[in-house]
Amino acid sequence: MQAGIIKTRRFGPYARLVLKAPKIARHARPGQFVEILISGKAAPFWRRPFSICRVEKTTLELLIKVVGPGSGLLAGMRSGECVDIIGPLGRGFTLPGRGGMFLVGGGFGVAPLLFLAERLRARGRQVEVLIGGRSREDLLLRSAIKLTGATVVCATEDGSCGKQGKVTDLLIERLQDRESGWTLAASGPYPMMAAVAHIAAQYKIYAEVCMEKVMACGLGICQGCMVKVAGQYQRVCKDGPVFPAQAVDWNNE
Amino acid sequence: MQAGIIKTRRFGPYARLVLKAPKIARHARPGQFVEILISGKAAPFWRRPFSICRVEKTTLELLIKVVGPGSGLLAGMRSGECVDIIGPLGRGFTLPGRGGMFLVGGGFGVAPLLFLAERLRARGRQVEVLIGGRSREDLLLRSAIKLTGATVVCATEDGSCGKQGKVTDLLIERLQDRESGWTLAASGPYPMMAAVAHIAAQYKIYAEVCMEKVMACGLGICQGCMVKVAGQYQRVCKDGPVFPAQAVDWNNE
Amino acid sequence: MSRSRPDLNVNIGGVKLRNPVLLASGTCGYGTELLEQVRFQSIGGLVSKSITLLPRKGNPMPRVAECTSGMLNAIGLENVGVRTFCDAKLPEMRKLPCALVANVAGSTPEEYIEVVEELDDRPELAGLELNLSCPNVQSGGMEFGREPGLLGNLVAAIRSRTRLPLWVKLTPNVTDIGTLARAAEDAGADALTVMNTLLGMRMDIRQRRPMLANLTGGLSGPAIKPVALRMVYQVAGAVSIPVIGVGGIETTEDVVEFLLAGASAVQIGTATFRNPGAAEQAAQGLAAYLRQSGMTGINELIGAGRK
Amino acid sequence: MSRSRPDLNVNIGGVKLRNPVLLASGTCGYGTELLEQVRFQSIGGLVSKSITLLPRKGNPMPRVAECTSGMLNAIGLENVGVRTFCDAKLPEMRKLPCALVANVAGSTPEEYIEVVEELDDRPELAGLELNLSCPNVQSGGMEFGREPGLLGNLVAAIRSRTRLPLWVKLTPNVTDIGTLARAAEDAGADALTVMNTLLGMRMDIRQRRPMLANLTGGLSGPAIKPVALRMVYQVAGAVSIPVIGVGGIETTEDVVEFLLAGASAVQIGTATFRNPGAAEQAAQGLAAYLRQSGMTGINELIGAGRK
Ligand SMILES: Cc1cc2nc3c(=O)[nH]c(=O)nc-3n(C[C@H](O)[C@H](O)[C@H](O)COP(=O)(O)OP(=O)(O)OC[C@H]3O[C@@H](n4cnc5c(N)ncnc54)[C@H](O)[C@@H]3O)c2cc1C
Ligand SMILES: Cc1cc2nc3c(=O)[nH]c(=O)nc-3n(C[C@H](O)[C@H](O)[C@H](O)COP(=O)(O)OP(=O)(O)OC[C@H]3O[C@@H](n4cnc5c(N)ncnc54)[C@H](O)[C@@H]3O)c2cc1C
Ligand SMILES: Cc1cc2nc3c(=O)[nH]c(=O)nc-3n(C[C@H](O)[C@H](O)[C@H](O)COP(=O)(O)O)c2cc1C
Ligand SMILES: Cc1cc2nc3c(=O)[nH]c(=O)nc-3n(C[C@H](O)[C@H](O)[C@H](O)COP(=O)(O)O)c2cc1C
Ligand code: FES
Ligand code: FES
Repeated sequence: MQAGIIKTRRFGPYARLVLKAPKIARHARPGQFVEILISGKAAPFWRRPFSICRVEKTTLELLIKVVGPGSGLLAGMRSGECVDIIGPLGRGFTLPGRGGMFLVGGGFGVAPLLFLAERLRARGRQVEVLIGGRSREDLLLRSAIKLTGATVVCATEDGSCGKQGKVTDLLIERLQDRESGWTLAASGPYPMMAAVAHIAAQYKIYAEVCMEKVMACGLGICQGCMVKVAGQYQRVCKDGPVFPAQAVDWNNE
Repeated sequence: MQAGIIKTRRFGPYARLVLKAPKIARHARPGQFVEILISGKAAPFWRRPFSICRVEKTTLELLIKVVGPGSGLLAGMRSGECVDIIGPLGRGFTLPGRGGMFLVGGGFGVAPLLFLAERLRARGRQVEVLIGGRSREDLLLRSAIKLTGATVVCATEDGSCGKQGKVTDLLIERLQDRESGWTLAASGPYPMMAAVAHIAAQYKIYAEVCMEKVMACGLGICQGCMVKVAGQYQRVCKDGPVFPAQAVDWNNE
Repeated sequence: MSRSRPDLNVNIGGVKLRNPVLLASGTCGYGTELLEQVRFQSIGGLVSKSITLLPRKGNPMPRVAECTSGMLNAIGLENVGVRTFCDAKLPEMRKLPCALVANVAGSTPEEYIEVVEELDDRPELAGLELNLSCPNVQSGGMEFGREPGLLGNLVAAIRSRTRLPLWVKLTPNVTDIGTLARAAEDAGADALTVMNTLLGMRMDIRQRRPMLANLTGGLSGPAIKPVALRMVYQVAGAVSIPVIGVGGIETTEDVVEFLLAGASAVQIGTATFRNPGAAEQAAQGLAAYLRQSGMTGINELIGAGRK
Repeated sequence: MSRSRPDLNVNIGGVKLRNPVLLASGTCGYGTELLEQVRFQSIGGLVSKSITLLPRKGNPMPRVAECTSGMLNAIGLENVGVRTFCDAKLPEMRKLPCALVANVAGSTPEEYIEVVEELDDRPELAGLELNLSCPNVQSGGMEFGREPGLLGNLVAAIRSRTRLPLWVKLTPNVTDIGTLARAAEDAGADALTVMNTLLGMRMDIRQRRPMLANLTGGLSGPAIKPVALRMVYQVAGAVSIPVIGVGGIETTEDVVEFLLAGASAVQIGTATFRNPGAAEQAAQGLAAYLRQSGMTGINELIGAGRK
């Protein structure tokens, strides 16, 4: 499907793109992603997966971190241009029937958490978002998340914003005096999610994580994006990207 | 080498590009060409050859006909963008020591003739340019060539401009009452050049033609662009593209 | 426009297809995964991923690597096994409105035969394709695919065990594909699928080790198209049974090239990953190409480029 | 930056190179054509186009066809013949400030031997490379390149006729390149060049005939890189003489992949057509990569990705 870019914003190594994609916007759920076929000089062969970061009636927002040729070309696109996009793909986060939710994110991993926070707040749920990173610039989407009415707490390793330390330290603090019925969703770098999974198990809170793997198809047909979950290989693109944190084999992914 | 595009003009299936390329401009001779590495979506693998159409101090002009993906991408480029270009390549037309010159062209084949006319006029030579095509729109660069001080005569098959008929009819007319010492240069579709070669032989006038072949390297190293000249394969890109018309084996190119 | 619709029907060794464009094994799962992406009524058929006797977990990760105009895979024949395929997958697949071909793999002739016998009476299936050429498993049929004697014996043994049309899929990683093609034909193959992937490799220059856990993998995608086309040309010249072309096909133009070279049908593999609509678009485009060329049917095109 | 320059010198079976990046046979002419485009003092060396006993006119046109991320060629060993090569070309080539290797082809063992004997006493040459693998001529060595016995005999016969280091260039169009590599090593080859082009084809869908007059041609360019890398990995594991990697190399990253896989040097072929500076840029980039990786010399990289 072709989707027109209607707004772009570039900041540092990141870009935010708003796309007109009514069909995807209608069906999207937090944690799902899209696959974009990028074109241009030195464009990669495969499509590239990006989490859906926000949805309005007919539009879709993405948060892109430039890490290589594909993300670089995409982040450099201008409004008015079109992208070839497929989605929504994969299984999103479980929206809890009751209770509040902790969302723990880092880097571009906060992208699906913004979408999740919006949906939860729309249902009147309490949401506490914990964002971590090395430094202030790594804490993305803070104000957008705050606008949803969620509480946002930050941790940076260099202390430039919020508490000095790791987001997992924050999480432990918050878990100690939480109300019952809360659940947890995490999305970010692998070590962060592994640590969150460990903490969630300790504190006996149900947690889900949004996994990431290089994807050749994104459609569940190539079997190239496997992670070990509940003792067997599952496809991140189709069976995930969201999995119960406890089921993921963190040592032997 | 990177060359910046400083001016573009698009008309119908054609485009004219002016590039800043001081080194190429300094050395270029009429009949020589450049090889451009085109990038973008569905960009071709090989470079693409284009005749040098005009040269000013530090700039270079090309006339591009859109016939496929490479020429299409190139013709769509905007001023301010850069192209990867190599040149000048190949051997150009012989500039006669004395006498005037007939230049016979068709389609984008007139590109090198504009450059040739300019150089000849700068030396004070008489130049008569005969341009042929199916219809008015196929007669390119007429006014630019006129500005050099050359005489321009046209023929169109549908009679929409100039004489109705073929450019070779014009040529025969002109050859019948030519002054001695004149030579001839032709550049255009293969059948036109073959006919011109035939006529030149009949009328015993020295003629050169600018040949065209698909080129993998343009540098004389792949031996993929051969034409039969004087009984043996020669490289269009290095031994040509300009060859004596009589030497080309028109039946078994 | 006013001309009648060109006839795209082909019969590939007993498998009747409404048009000659199929989805290739291992690149369309069991078909059902693609229900939202592919209009199956617009393509000729699909070939299931390779089915083995027992379920297989496949190779360790990483299993795929991106290349220039292509990719490597070393999936390692991960599949549900023939029992689950028959019980759970086929009943779902029969809803797909196109011809269904099951691809069969094994480590021993006995295993192939057992799988084929299980599949033989399944009414959903229009035919079988033997994968004698998977480069990514220790005993995934590569030996059978490289040695004419072994290949002939295996195909003959299977031929006598099934009423279903039998396609044999050949590996390109051989010196002389013609001999192998003839061995398959002589042993009773009804059609030949040419080709599987080219054995390749990539290195991770940061971690300084092969990108794939399996070290090597199979190269697919547009990069391999000229090799596949040459192999199809060779095989079509060596046998008189139909040839199904596979390798790097993405567009109508690619399909036409393969038909001109002598293929009677084609399979679209990796292209589906980039463009899930590739197969149906190629089939539509083919009809348009025939119309524009003033041809009434696909048969006028098959082999028309052979000299 | 303050670190000392990493050592890029390699010795490839007796051919000393200032860095491991050469220009490949058939893609740099006799070198002199590229004087304006290539700074020869920045590359390790060049391999001449294949030289035969008598001048050859090559194949009819068309001889080249463009492909996705690559090209086909069927030049057919057009060259000036060994006599003119010695009399006219070599004296020109000696001005090029890099190692010169002459590539030799023939239709019969006798022809190979005669050419090699002519070249043996030329002081300009650092070594010889045998092309046993040209896919584009009727008897261009393809048989020698595909059959270990023939290959061994030919290499042994030549080995005894020349004092020059002898590289043997292998074809990828075989089932088992390891056996051929060992046959060449056993017969006295000093190094192996891996690989020549993959046999391929393209169809002209407008004219409905093969694009090349020769019907098939050799596929080169980035499309074949994963196959070449795999072959290098296999051959480097099968022999103990140095391996020179060729196939689809365009950038420093590509060179690093080949060195990690076990190549001791590389050749740049088709990339030169798109970017005449590719080889010198890759050599420069290699020095930078070594510095960044904290390596003092190229030897730390060679084979470092093998498991
Ligand atoms: C489900 C999912 C959701 C994602 N959401 C986001 C997001 O919202 N914002 C964002 O910036 N990034 C997201 N990513 C990561 C993003 O897909 C990669 O950064 C991008 O594909 C890199 O492509 P490249 O060509 O720029 O870099 P490359 O040079 O190709 O790769 C750089 C790194 O990115 C990773 N990568 C490469 N290709 C893929 C691929 N096909 N799939 C996954 N990872 C790959 C590799 O680990 C590699 O080390 C997501 C990935 C997944 C799997
Ligand atoms: C010496 C020379 C000078 C030329 N000067 C001009 C010029 O001034 N203006 C102009 O518009 N065109 C010129 N051409 C032709 C131009 O190079 C082709 O039109 C262009 O390469 C087509 O590329 P494409 O990708 O757009 O089309 P494609 O789809 O690749 O090809 C369309 C047609 O162009 C021809 N062609 C394709 N590739 C090449 C190639 N590498 N070399 C030569 N021909 C090719 C083929 O015959 C083909 O049928 C010249 C060609 C040569 C050899
Ligand atoms: C991810 C992947 C998995 C594959 N699995 C199988 C398989 O299970 N059985 C098989 O016969 N071929 C398999 N193939 C090979 C394809 O069917 C096809 O022969 C090959 O990819 C070349 O075609 P393409 O270039 O169109 O992809 C696989 C290919 C890919 C890319
Ligand atoms: C136009 C062309 C001509 C070639 N001629 C020869 C040749 O004469 N002898 C030879 O051994 N290899 C020849 N080759 C093969 C190259 O040396 C090289 O092995 C092959 O192209 C793969 O490398 P690449 O992908 O970097 O081009 C030729 C390749 C091309 C593209
Ligand atoms: S990316 Fe292909 S199955 Fe997940
Ligand atoms: S294009 Fe390569 S020699 Fe002319």
